[in-house]
Amino acid sequence: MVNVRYPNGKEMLVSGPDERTLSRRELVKVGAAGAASVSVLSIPGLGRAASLGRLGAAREDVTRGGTLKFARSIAPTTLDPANTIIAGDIYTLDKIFEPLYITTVAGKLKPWLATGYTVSKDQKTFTFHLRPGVKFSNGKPLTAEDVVFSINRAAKDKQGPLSFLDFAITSLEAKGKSKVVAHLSSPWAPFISDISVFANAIMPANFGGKSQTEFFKNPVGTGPFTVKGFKPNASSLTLKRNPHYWQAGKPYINAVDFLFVDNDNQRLLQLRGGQVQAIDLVPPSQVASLKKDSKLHVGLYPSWQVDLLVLNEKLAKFADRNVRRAITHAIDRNALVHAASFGTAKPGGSFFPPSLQYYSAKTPTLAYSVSAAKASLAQSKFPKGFSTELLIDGGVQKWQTFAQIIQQQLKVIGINVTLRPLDHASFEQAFQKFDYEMFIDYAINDITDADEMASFEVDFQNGGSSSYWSSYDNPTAINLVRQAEAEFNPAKRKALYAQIQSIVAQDAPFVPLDYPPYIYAMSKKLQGFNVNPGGAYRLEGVWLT
Amino acid sequence: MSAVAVDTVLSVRDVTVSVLRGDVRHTAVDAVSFDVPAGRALGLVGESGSGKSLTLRALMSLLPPAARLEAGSVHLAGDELPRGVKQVRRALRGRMAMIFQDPLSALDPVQTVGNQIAEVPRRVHGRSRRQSWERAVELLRLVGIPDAPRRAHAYPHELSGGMRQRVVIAIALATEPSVLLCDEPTTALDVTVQAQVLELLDDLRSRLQLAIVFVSHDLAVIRQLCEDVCVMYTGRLVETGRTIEVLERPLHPYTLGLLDAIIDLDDPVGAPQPIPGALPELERLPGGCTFHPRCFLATEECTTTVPELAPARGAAPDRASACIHRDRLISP
Amino acid sequence: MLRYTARRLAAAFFVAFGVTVATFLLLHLAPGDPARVVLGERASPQALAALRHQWGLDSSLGSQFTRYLDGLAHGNLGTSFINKTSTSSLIRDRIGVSAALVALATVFAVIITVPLASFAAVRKDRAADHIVRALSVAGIGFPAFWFGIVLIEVFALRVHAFPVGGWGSSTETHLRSLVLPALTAAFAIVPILVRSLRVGMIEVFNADFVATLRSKGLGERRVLAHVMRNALIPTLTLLGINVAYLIGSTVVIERVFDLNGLGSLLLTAISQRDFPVVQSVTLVLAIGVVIVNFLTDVIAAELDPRIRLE
Amino acid sequence: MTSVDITAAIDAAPVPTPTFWRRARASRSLMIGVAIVGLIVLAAILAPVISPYPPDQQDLYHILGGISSKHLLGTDDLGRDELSRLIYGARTDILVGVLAIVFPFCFGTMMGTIAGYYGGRIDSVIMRVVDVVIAFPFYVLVIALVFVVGPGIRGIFVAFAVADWVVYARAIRSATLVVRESNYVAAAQAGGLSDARILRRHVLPNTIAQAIVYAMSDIVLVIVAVVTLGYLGLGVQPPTADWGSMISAGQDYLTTNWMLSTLPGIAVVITGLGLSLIGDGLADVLRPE
Repeated sequence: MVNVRYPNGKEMLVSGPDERTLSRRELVKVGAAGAASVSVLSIPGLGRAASLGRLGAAREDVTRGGTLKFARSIAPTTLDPANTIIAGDIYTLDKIFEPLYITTVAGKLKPWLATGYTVSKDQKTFTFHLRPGVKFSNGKPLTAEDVVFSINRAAKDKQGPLSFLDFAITSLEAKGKSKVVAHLSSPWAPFISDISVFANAIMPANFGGKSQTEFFKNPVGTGPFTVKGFKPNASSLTLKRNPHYWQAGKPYINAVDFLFVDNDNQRLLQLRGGQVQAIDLVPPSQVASLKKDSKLHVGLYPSWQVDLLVLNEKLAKFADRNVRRAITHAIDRNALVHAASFGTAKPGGSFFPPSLQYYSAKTPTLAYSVSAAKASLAQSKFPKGFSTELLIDGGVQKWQTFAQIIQQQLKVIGINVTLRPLDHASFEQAFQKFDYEMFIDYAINDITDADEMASFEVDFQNGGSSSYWSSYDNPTAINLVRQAEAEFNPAKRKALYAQIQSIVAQDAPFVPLDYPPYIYAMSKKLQGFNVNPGGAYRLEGVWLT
Repeated sequence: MSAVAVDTVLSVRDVTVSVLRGDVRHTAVDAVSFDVPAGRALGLVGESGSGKSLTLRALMSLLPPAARLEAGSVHLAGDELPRGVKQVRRALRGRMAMIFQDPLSALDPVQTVGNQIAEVPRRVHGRSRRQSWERAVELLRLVGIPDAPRRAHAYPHELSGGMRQRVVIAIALATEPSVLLCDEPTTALDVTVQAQVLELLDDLRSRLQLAIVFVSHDLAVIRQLCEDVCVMYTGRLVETGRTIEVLERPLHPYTLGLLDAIIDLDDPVGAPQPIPGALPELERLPGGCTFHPRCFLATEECTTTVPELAPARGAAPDRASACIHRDRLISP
Repeated sequence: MLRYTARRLAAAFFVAFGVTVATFLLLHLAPGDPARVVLGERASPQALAALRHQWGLDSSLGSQFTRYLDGLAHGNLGTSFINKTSTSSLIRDRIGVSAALVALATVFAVIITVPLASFAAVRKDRAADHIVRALSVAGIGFPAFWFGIVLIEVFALRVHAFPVGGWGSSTETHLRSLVLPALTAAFAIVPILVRSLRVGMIEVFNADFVATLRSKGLGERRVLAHVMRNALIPTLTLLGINVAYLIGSTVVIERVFDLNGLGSLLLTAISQRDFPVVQSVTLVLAIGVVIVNFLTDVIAAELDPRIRLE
Repeated sequence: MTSVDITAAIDAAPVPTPTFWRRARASRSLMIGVAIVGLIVLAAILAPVISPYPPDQQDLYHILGGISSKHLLGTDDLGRDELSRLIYGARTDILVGVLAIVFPFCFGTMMGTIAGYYGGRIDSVIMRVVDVVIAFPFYVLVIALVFVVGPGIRGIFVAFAVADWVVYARAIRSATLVVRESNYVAAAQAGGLSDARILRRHVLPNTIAQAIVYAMSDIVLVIVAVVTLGYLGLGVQPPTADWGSMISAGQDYLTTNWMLSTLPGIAVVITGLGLSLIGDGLADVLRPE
């Protein structure tokens, strides 16, 4: 489970109501109504091999050209896919480099630089067929050797935050120009999903002969856009159209001007003032007022994010299952969602978000009921209640609101909560050292495969975070997670994950509070813009009327 | 009141000034009149608070915010000065100038003395920068400042008290006045420098035929500089006349009291007798003759009738005293 | 004058050293680990340790500090942990924004203070004087960022006279985007300056030499000019202190108007625990304050002959 | 020619100087200031009595409600009564404002007096330290300290303790330098009094006035700083009601519920007005005629 996020400080101090801590997948949602459906239209006379196949054909009913001015909250610090997990970097470099597979807006895997793959009987060898005719932005054709170089680089660089994703790969080899063979140490169902992660994006072998630093100043990729003279942490960045892009006729727009505005209020004002045409991270409180503006459009996109209240089972009071169940019963998630997210988010139930693969709607969750909460507390070793401390990231208005609601609702059943707000870096260090009693944060899936969330939050031993720092250790659940990882049959995997979700719902190691959407706002002149549940948005399919 | 003498430069008639104390207006200067011919110096003497410097400021319309000119007219070489502050100031240009008591605070601390003098020809008479500077150096030489061209570049705090007072006089002369009003210019100076400044003023009076009105509380300074003198008490003129006569044979008990209060070097044995009682406050002036509570001649009548400034029997025509028993003082 | 400058330079060096030590201690006392900021939650302890070693954070505080000083001596401000570029390049790109903001704010402060204070002083105790005094007294209690937000709402959104924020691309747009932030920053110090200048002018108006000026036959406008020059001197030192305060407040102003100056860079760096950047930007800002104080004293000596720079 | 000075001979009767309290009552700005601040402090003390709801009582289904009979000034983003939070906000901010300047006032005055009185090496050492603290741009120092100590009231106290004393030190030092030269201090020294007694009985009474006057506007600056830290998310932490966090929380609803952010803003301005008027009044009353 790659719920890796870390503060890009810029974000943190803004006191806007929306969450400021940036996950690896910053929440970026745009409300373009129609999905950028890619219709098959081979365009005669463009002198391109007609064999481009169904994907990537351009639409006729669009106006071309123009520059999209886009205000984002985080400035990129590097464009090296293998060496970052900051959202500000991810959503910039995923316009320049592309992986073999990508995640669609509906949250499914789609062949991209690869047209497909074949798997050996022992499911340990995958052979990818590369899409013919794809060129890098410097005109050189994409070869298998580039793919081997790029993925090996991501896997080998121990300092790379996502290198563990490729742990299953023992070796990669190019077969001719258009085939790549990957040997795995053991059957690993999420492999294709892992390959779709941005860290495994493809770049020319040996950086096309340039030094690494030089290469990432003027990166060369197969993506729809290119960048010249990249400067980290600048106030703006311009992406120019890649003339050699393999989807003929795309991108429709000539350039993207990213402006980095970390203050929520400023982004909103620049949109309303017409200085920019789209903004990210719109605070839920502003959705209502923005909808009234006839010139603007607000989009709410389902995400793979779950906001969690995590209980520290190293402490006796939270090792007690009845206490955890009492707390889950005591929190009115409907009221919380209504007040804190202005109805934009859905109340929490299973620890999987509804948009995630294998989410089970029939999970037996512990509904809000003060009487059940009191009853459960009575059965626990702390019938008269106790006082405890809730650790939150002080810089984010949303968590302050959540904390005050939970504080009020737990007081009703005799649990007195004091708040302990810290600045992001200290907050992060505290819970990762288990120096907390309860803490609020969010978990997010970054790839289509459900294993990421399941192993990270349930697999106590090698999930990587001692079950999201709750120290929840349920051997049956862990066993189910491991089975699911090696199970290729979708029906069986679905049943396994349904079981896991119900066990966790009953054990209540943490309380899923809500499933917040990505919220974007943009001028109605911008069409065809959309975001996948992982938070990424592709810009080759958008146009300006 | 004596008719206006033919060569009078400054003629002051019934100047009355009121001062606001709390929210009540009191008369601080009560119908003061005097004339000053060209080339002569008139002394205005009285204790502090007698309204003498207020009278002077009234003439220049430099009254402090709390004070107001109630009545009176001022004629300068025949033509009457307008009442409004702005109009008076323009009318006074090149006619009447004033110098003050504390030389340091009378000069702008952040400007060279040369500039402060040159500003008058430059701004008021529209001379060129070079001409104005030369005029300034010339005036500095006129008022007796050694090495004038270099000293012109000095700042006020770099000069001595006496030197600074000379600069103030130079500034006044720059306006080429015919009348020079002096508000105790030598009080802040030590004795030796005081004498030099008085000599300078006397010299300027005769050489430039200036009419000078010199306010002071020091009878000795008045005797040295002024041919005529007026004695003021609580805003009123109580005695006028030629200085020598007034000091020899005072016709008003207050003037007599002033003379007895000073140490007479010729009669070291006679101890000075200070005038009994204290100077009454403006808010609580006694009725009739305001000096009666402290006056050895005071009779019942003095407490009711306001004495008129009139000549005494047998004294010279320009001698006058505001005391109904003035005749009793004439006989030695 | 040279001797004075040398003495002030020595004092400035001491102050810079003091600020460097203070920042270094503050950073190392604060919880939060920059390695974790870069590598995120999932990072393995070995990766964290390796990165910390690469940055030299595992060596003793003493040796880290001497290494920083040694780098400083050679003009190398170290590399930013987060942005993987040299701190000096980060500072070079942004110092212009903050310097322009502080300079323009100072200009606005003077342009607003001088007429307001003289307007009140000349009409002492009349209606105008009371209004100005009430405004300046209320102004002190007014959070500057709040005034900024109101300015944006009115002048940027409704009147479209100025951009809502950002720095713009050409010098023309740079200037236009600086107006509202500079006004907001100026507004934070104008109340204090108006009160000081007004009192100063009233005191000078009562001085005797004003009577001399008037008796010289000068017009009221010339008299006002003389009075102003005298009254400005005490207020000037107050302006110096407040410009130093302004440099500190760029942190907030740049946040409200999304200006990419040293202030916002510092705010980000502190929360990211980007030690080299925090260390160097604080030093640059402190040197800015020292320079402003030095200039104030020199200008004061120029204006007032009585002050000798011993 | 003998110089004659009549005035010295006739001594005018001394006019009785009105006592401090009579002049205090006479100063209009002091009275208005005391009235305003008095009212606010009174409201803060009587908060439990006069505010219609407990400040942190939430009503999640009636958030951002406008003015209504139940809520005279509407409700905030958690459905809490805005009027009650305003009143309790007074209690927090004035308490924080006053307490936050106690240490700087005392420590700064002490340091200023010692530096001013003894001069020499002690003076230059203290002044160098003051220069360092002043060179540290104020908000940078406060923010860095709040990071070290953690947000919330504790952080604010430490931050001001370290950052704010220098202003008092400089003011008192210059005042002490003036008083030290005066002849009554020289007389006291000649009289063999110990330094401590001289400082307490002669120096401080004459210099403390300036510190008190500055303290008034300093409280305002502290409240404004707390409000600004609130805006940066580092101020008084929830659920305590405080004007700063109310302004910053309300700022997102400027277009829909402008009152949420404006009312606490006005409260800060009025408190500032009251305190500054007191400062002004004290300055007039304490300034020697």
